[in-house]
Amino acid sequence: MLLEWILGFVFLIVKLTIVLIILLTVAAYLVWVERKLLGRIQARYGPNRAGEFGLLQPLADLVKLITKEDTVPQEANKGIFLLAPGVVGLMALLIFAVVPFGSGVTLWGRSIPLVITDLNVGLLFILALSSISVYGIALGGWASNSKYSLLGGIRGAAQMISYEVPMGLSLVPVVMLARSFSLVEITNAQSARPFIFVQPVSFILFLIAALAEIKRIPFDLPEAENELGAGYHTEYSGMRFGLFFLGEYITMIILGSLIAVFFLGGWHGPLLPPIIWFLLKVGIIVFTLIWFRATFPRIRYDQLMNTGWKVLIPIALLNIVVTGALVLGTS
Amino acid sequence: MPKLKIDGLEIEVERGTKVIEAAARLGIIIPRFCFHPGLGPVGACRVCAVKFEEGPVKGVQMSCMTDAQDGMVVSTTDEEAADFRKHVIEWLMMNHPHDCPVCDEGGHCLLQDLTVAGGHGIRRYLGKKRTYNDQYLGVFVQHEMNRCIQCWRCRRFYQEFAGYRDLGALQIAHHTYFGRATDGQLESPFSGNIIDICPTGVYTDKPSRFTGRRWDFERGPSLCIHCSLGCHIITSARYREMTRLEARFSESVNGYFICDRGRYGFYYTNHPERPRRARIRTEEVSLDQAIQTAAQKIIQINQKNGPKAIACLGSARSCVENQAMLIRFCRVQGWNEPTYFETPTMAKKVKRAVARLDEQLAVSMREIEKADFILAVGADPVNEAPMLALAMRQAFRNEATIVVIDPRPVFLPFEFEHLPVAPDDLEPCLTALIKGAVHRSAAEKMGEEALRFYDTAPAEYPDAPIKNRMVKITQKLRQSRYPVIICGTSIVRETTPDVAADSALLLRAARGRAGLFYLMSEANTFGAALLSSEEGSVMDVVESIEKGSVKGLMLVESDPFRSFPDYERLKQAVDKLDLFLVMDYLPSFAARLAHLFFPTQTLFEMETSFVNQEGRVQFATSAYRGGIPISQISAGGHPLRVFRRDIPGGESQPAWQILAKLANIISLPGREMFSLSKNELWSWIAKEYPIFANVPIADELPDDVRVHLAQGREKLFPSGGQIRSGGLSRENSTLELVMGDWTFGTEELSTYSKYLQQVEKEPCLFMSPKDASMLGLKDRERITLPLDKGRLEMELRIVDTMAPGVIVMPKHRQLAWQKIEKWPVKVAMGQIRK
Amino acid sequence: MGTIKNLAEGITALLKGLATTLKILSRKPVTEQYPEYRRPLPARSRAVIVLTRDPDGEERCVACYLCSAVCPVSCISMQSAEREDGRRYPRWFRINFARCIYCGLCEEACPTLAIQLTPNFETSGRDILKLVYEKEDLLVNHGGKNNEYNFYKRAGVAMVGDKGTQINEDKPVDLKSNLP
Amino acid sequence: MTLYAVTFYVLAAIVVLSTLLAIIQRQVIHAVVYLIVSFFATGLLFYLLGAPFLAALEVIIYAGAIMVLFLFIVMTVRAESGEDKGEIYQWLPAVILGIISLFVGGVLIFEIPGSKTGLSTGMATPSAFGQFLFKNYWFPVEIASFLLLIGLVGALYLGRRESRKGSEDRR
Repeated sequence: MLLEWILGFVFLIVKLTIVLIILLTVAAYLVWVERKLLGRIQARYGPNRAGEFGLLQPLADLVKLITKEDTVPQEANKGIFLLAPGVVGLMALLIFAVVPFGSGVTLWGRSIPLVITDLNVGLLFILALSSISVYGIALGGWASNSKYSLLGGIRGAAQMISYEVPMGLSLVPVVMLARSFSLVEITNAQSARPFIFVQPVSFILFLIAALAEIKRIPFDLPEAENELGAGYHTEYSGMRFGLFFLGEYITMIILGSLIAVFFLGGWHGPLLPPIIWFLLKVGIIVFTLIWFRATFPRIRYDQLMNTGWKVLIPIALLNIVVTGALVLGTS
Repeated sequence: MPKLKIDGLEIEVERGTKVIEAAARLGIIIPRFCFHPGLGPVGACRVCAVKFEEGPVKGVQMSCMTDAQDGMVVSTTDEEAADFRKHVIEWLMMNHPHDCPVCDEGGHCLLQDLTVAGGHGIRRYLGKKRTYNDQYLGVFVQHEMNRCIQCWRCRRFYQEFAGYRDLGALQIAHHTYFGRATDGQLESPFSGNIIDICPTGVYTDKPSRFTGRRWDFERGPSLCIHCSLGCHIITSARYREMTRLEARFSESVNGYFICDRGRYGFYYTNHPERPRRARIRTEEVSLDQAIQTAAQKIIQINQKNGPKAIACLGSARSCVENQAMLIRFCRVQGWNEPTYFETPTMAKKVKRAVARLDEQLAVSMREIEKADFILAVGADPVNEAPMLALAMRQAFRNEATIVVIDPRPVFLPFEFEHLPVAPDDLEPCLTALIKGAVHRSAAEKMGEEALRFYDTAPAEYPDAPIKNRMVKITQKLRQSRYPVIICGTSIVRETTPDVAADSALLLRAARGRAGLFYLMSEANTFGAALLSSEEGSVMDVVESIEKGSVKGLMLVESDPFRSFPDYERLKQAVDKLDLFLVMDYLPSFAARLAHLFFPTQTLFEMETSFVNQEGRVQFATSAYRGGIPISQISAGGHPLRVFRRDIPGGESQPAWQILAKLANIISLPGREMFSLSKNELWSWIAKEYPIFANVPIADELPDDVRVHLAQGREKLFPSGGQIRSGGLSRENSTLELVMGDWTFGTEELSTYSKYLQQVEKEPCLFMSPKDASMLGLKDRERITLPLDKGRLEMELRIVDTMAPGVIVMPKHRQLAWQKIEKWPVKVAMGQIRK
Repeated sequence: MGTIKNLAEGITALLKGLATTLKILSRKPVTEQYPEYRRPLPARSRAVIVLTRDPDGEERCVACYLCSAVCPVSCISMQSAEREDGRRYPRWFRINFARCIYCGLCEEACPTLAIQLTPNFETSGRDILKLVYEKEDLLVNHGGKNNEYNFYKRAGVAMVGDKGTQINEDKPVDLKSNLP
Repeated sequence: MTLYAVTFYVLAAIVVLSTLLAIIQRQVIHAVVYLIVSFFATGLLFYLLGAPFLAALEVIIYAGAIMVLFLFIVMTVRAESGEDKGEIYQWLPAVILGIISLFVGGVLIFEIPGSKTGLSTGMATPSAFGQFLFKNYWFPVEIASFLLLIGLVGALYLGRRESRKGSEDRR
């Protein structure tokens, strides 16, 4: 009994470590991929100096970020200023705990699920953590004692709580169809047919709301370079800035994973091994995000708020009602 | 008064005003090259053409040659006139070389400005250019004749205004050349002004040659402190180095010009040996450390020997702030008042002069120019205060009679009557003249004392040749409407300032209007006399040191080794001191001997004020921050590439601030604390000396204010009944030694200037032909002169324009004359040998 | 009806944009790889400043201060002085390239063609003081863009020859004669 | 004491402490941060006690939405912390009330027999929770949602009037 427990614990730690390392590496290389892709879309090369094809660029960036001076502005609220980037990075990493990236493998007679923990309220967990990560931005912006940061922080807080609502609501039909909050259950519910075909409206709503939630172009108003410097992280430097940066790219991967899990059927797919399918789907979504960034201009603040409250929420509510009716009718 | 209209603006001017001046008064500056407000019009350059639209004159005319008349309507912007001016500039530029990059005038060149303003950007004339060879004009002026546009300003200043002949116009027409007959140093001590007035770069400043452009200089209005007149100047500094000095217009002091002593005397500020760091004996320390040490020493001496054991010497070259703070310092410490004068005689003379100068009698140099009779007593203007000579020359040009009563061989750049009498005979000679010209009734009107003065004055001067010449002079004086008495204070007797003032009063009573103008020895002698209440002198201090009652001596910007007559005695006295504290900016002898030395700031580095000899409080701004010049630090190479927060050698502070800091450390609890604010110091001055109360110190650069001891407080005619008859009592066996000034080589600050050192002449002894023939000496022989403590060797000059019974010698830098026990010095005739 | 039309239009616009960017993704980049390929710069391009010499091999600069006056960032400083033979020259001349914006105004202001900008722009370094060039670093051994020009041949001052011997000059006026 | 109990007490201590700190902080933002921590720990307590759904809701609604609004307002009005240290009598009522509740709590825990009996932890799954809520309490839920609707409409109405009065821009 005790041995079993210890073994389980060891497996968990190993699994955590592997996932964490892979996640961080992928996030770091995602930066490289994004810069490379953006470069090519603009008929440039992108990073190509550090190593072959600039492959060592993430390493160079890391060294640079770590060795840079960590400045704290005068009159800044020091404690909160130092805390905020941690919140962002931590919340992003924690969300990945409930994302299933495979059906599970059998090793030495033990069945190991390819998810760190299959929480029965996994979906709610994700929503909860994403709502907590608002604080990283809002507090970071406030504590910098800079008008750009403060404006960025306020914009970030407003935008994130506004879009949390349509994001949550757009997932309700998914939960209705899967009849579970567990991400594994939701994936399994799509083994035959991914939800994107059943719930295209939900998919589009989620995509838009989630884009706004992770503050990527065209919804990057909290950092809007040409208006606010760098928004909430204007005053950050060195590895603290790096944490914000890391958080952003991890959330990109998470967004890819979540869309894969909620709408694209997770690891399910013919011929190829499940984990490859999963990575493929994530990759497509991430590419799309970068593609969007290369294509779309930033939208205006009032447009952002109007879209959120007056378009997305009503459509999401309508979608719930229709789905509910259909589910009731068919059962 | 004619009333005319220029560019639509109406103005009324005095008769005789030129149109160009009338326009200037309206703020319309008509282009000009030859016209200069100090020199007047000549109509040589033709660039001031304007269009006369209505009135007695019509068409395009020269505005500098046309008197303003009633009903004139003038347009300066008229197309025809503008076109005319434009062409004139093009003609003037035809032969002008393209050497602006290597010309020092570039950047403040009138010709450059007007060429650009006239739009003449490209030369159309492609023919050959006229050239001239240049001349060597001495140490001060660089000649580059190619640039000349024949405006005649230099000649008109040099010959007409200043009265020297060696620079003028040569050749004719198209070939007119301005220069000397042969190469050589310009003779006039006002030669630097041709640099200022030349509208282009024919004459440029040689000492500051190639040091920078006008726009790079830190410039500021300042004052000249090389004599007591206090001329107004503009300073230029760059890279922590004073590079150049120019005249600043002043309505009542110097007009548009200054002398060469003032222009090139400032190099003491950049002197390579100028002490820039505080010292304890020979060890350089920080200023604060030195102040701490000094405070401890002072407290020690005060506790051991009492507060009277420390004496302070100020100087008449220090600004009002330094002098006042020193007095305040001594009063708070309970010490004796500081001393400003070498001998009791000098102190008394200056104090009498200051006491006698009042608002009605005092005249400025501009008023001297308007006088029609000038009587100078014991004054040698070219040597003592050169700009006064120029003012007197302007009076001469206005047909004034000028009489100089002085034993020295006085030279002035114009015709004048020189009455060479011995120092003792100055007063009898003066009063005899006055008595001859003033009727007794005038004295009667003024009261009993005046009458006593009138009656004791000798009726005539006993010496026959002088007596005969005085007859004509007396007649002239009787006819004059505005006589001015100029009285020196250096070689005259104690009572002479009073006699001069009394004479001026009498003259005023008789003529209705008269002026009085004292000459003093140093820039702030007047201020020192006003501020100090005791009549102590260096002589008294030296005696106290010898007696042992004074143990510490503090010198504030003073070098008694230069002026005290007995060098050996002073040196022995200083060696006896427990504490010898010196604050100065000069590498003086006293500074070298100092136990504790504090570097102070020169006038160019601080905001200061000085009181000139007519009681005019004048102000100077700081030109630059101070510190060792970059050129001295980098030894000619490029500036050092080091980052540092402080200025190298920038520790110097105004002496009064060092004094304030010192006082605040010494001060016992309960005593007054000094602030480092200039305004606070001035409010103290105004409180203690009510005549300073109306000095507008809060302004950035306040206007001059005249301060005079209130009239009526002094007893008038105190010299009544004391005037000796003179002339007869002379002993024939001795000669009196009179020590005077020379333009270059005797004034303390300017002797540190390397350029003035190049032009100063060898010191020599002047003797009258009568005495020389009695001694059997010939001109230009080297002789030895016996003094109380040794002998001096120098050249002898026999001059017939000086008084017999007197020998004259300059207090020259190159002459170790400080071997005298006591003034006045009588030299036994037989002892002067070859 | 309008709303749906607007919506359709909006969506097409977005898709069009996406298509455009996707198309460009396949294109070859136009970037030139700098240290491997150095593009030949025109002679008049503005980078590092030099001080040239006149045909006699003397330094052209007469330290007239025009370049330092016109410099909008005040990166030029100098001290002019007089050589023993009377030639005006900069005793020291310093350009702070850490401050210079390579605007070329100094070259335009220079009356003697001394100061010239060259196409050499590769001066970056780690020590900022190494970007402060002294006269020794700035002086070159040629006349730059105009090898022929000699200021003193035209200036009218006696430097490279006596008065009246330079280009377009008459013989000096003879003071001893009244003949025209 | 089991791991379970240890977790409980740690969480409980965090809740109490952070709430206390939230009360006594002078800097408003700091108070908000402590309150968030308190909510987060409360959520974890719910999870520990077998109500994961409630836990998630606690975090999402209280920590994630309400406190963000607080923070939002504090940031926009830029409320500065008062420099003056409050007088002691201002604390007096709070201290007295605190002591009384501590006393009552103590009595409750140590003297009331109900606190001694074991409490079974039922796993409140989301569906069970939903079934329970909407089957037993559908009416109060409806009333509450109706109230919220009224509030929403009211807010909308006030907001609209405000913007109409303003200017011509059609936001």
